[in-house]
Amino acid sequence: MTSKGIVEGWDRAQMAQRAALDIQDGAYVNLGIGIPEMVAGFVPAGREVIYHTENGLLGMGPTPEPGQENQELINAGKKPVTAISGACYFHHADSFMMIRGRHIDVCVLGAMQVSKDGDLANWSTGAPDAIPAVGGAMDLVAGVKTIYVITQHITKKGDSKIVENCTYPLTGKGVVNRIYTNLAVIDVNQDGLMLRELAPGITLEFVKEKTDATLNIHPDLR
Amino acid sequence: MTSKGIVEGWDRAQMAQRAALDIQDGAYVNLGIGIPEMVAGFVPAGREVIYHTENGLLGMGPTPEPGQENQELINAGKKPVTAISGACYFHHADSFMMIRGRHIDVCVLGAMQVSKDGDLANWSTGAPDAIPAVGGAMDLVAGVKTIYVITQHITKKGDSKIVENCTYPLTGKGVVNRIYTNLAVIDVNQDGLMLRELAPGITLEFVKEKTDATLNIHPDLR
Amino acid sequence: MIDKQINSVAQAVADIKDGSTIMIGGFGEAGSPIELIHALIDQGAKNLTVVSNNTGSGHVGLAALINNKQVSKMICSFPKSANSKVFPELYKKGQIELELVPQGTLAERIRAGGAGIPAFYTATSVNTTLAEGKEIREFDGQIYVMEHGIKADYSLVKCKAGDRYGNLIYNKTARNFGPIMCTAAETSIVQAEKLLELGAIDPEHVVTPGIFVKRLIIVPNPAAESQLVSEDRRYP
Amino acid sequence: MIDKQINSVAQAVADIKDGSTIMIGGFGEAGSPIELIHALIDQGAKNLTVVSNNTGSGHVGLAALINNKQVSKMICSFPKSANSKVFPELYKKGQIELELVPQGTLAERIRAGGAGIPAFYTATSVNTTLAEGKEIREFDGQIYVMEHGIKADYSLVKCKAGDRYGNLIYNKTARNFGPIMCTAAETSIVQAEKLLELGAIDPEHVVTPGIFVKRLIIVPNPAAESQLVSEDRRYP
Repeated sequence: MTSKGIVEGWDRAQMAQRAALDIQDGAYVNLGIGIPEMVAGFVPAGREVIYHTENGLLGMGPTPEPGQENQELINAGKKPVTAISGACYFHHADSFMMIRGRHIDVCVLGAMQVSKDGDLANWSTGAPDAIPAVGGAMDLVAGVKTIYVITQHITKKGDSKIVENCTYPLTGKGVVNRIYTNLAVIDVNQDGLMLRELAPGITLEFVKEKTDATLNIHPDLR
Repeated sequence: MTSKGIVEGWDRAQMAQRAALDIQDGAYVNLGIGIPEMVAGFVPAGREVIYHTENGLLGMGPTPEPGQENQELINAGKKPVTAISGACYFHHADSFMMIRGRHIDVCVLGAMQVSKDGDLANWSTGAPDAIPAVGGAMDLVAGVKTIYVITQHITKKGDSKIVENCTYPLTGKGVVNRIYTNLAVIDVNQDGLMLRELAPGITLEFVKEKTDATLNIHPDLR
Repeated sequence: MIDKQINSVAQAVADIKDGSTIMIGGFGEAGSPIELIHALIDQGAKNLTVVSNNTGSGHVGLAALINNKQVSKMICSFPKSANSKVFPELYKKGQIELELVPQGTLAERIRAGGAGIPAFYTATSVNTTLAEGKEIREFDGQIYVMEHGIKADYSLVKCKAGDRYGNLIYNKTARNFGPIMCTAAETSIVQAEKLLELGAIDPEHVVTPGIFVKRLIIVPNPAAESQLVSEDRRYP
Repeated sequence: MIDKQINSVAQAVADIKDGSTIMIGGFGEAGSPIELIHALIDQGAKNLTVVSNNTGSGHVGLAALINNKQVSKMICSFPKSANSKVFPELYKKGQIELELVPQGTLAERIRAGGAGIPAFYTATSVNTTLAEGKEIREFDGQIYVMEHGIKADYSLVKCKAGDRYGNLIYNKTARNFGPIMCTAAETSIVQAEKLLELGAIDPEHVVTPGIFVKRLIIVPNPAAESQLVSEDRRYP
């Protein structure tokens, strides 16, 4: 059993780095708040990737230098960003045309739970006193061609975030394509979950123990 | 009975001029092909009117000087036009947002028939060998706040274009607000047709005779 | 002559009645028409339905309007933000209603309202609690939910500059909901930092055509919401 | 590296298969991608469904494509124009199918196709023969007809200039259907008069964001359809 506070397998940056390997040259990518945002920093050299932020910018660049922030140039997390050469601005309806119309190639999101069928819960605990807030999460999972999830494998309480069926309210049903956790890389396909890679020092048995869903094991498991 | 070829009442320019009196200062106006196009030339001085052409221009100006034509600056009739200072270009979906969303104040159209209920037929004779072509006519009558029709009162064959019920395929049902013919100005309201004005030298009896629909007579008929 | 300029923010919002539906532009503080919102607080209209992506920060702007008990219902996608305190408090007390709408569906519903589209279908929110009670329908083997266009009595929008016809340009990601909200309101009220001569905006570069703008008020140096919040300012 | 440039119009249309649905930009000759259409004639794909506002003039461009018997169905709003001879002739002989769509409905259906909207409601064409067989529905006491989004395998579009990301700007009313057709095709193929350096188009002025463009071909001096028609030119 994991002790709380001890990092197992990949750390946050390493999870982002691993996911970044799967971002192809020329891809149009939307990155969620948190660890997903870090992916941009790790895309391998030689790949040109265009970042979309749903509040109206295609060609989002890195965080500005201190003092260069502009409160009218922000990302979906409302943090100051920059625009690359070749960027463009547009209004919200045009921005979500890109999402809903399946023009964005990849979206990387955080998760509260992912089910064996690729159901994603990442917007609400469903607690009666919580303020529900969905933002663009449901639009992204419904419209983007490929959905990657980056998440800790287990919660701070020790519960598996990879589950047979989500208990939290869904963001979308059957939408996740691949999960990057601190312990493993897991694909979601027709037959359920397929374990593809283990983080350094993590055993298959350990991942199985920490996963509340059936895992198929890829023949080329690394 | 009218002899063919003899102009009765208002001529084409006078019909356009009469209609132009009803275009208010500040109005956004779409003008159909033919006599309606002439309305712009007669709007009384001191009124500023913005012309919309559905192929993507708000702020359409007059025909360019000979030699100044640009085949990429045309109106809905595909004729060269100009753009006024303060104009803007936009794509077709945005252009028809203005129409369908009830943002255009007035549209002036030609007609083959107008019924007592304000039904308009102006796009097809319904003849089996005709090439049907509708363009933006159905969008305009469905979306523009006020629809004016300018038309000869009778066809070249001598048939009334103002009818109890249209026999040609409809462009829209109950859409016309006012009709300017060479003989008269007629409103369409809840109770049917209301004769408002007679062209100079035209008698009430003559108009009644030339109209295949019941005409109510406005108490202030001029 | 067409001149959509209004001389004061007070005059711009003077006729807003109790019970109106009001769209308020902005994504967080970017594009938030803070001076127009404050004028609406001074004006005092109550029982408002507000359509806006968020619910404001601290105790200024939209948060202050809510705090002043002028808003009975919010239609938005993300009612909690880093410094959002007022709405969560009233919501937990049951003193304000919330219609939660996915952000892209919210944008498309507003655009539909402006485009004369009463309803459309989208895959967004299918199989989630936000689709409950809505019509579900299959097209080409995929499931969609029907969503309705939204119209408003007024919209309050901020932009960079405009001309007397109401043609507008925006600044960077502050464009966000402004252009579509201008289209969907019976009366769109826009604050611009600068008035431009007619023709100063290239006809190819106009973002909001003047036809969608009813009133334009020049506010040369609009307050920055984050600045006011960091100073813990309150309005009124 | 992202570079959407293609070296020849032939290469740009090389993979278009028989039976494809193709959107072709332009309102009359304004915005008509005549070089791309001629390349498609050389390429020879047959049994095409073409979505375009008109059916071309004389015996060049879209009219020549139709004349070459490559088009089995037209979806358009105005199939006859001043110099339109080819389509009317084939249509009267029953050799080409026509789906007539009101212009604004056509534009909105294309935009819906690009926006992931399978269907929407509009008041346009209600109570006319063009609404026959379509679903009719009441919202707030008004009657609407349901219309479906249209997608295409390819779109052929002409614009003024573009950069290697595929960001585009257009010229005046030649913009018309280009921007929405780029969004609604699996593969959008654009001819531009000029290639611009990345960043040369102000991010505030981009009309078609590069994400909607797959292939860009520079055609510096495109032919003017009306000129060719007046010279009674034919293609091929």
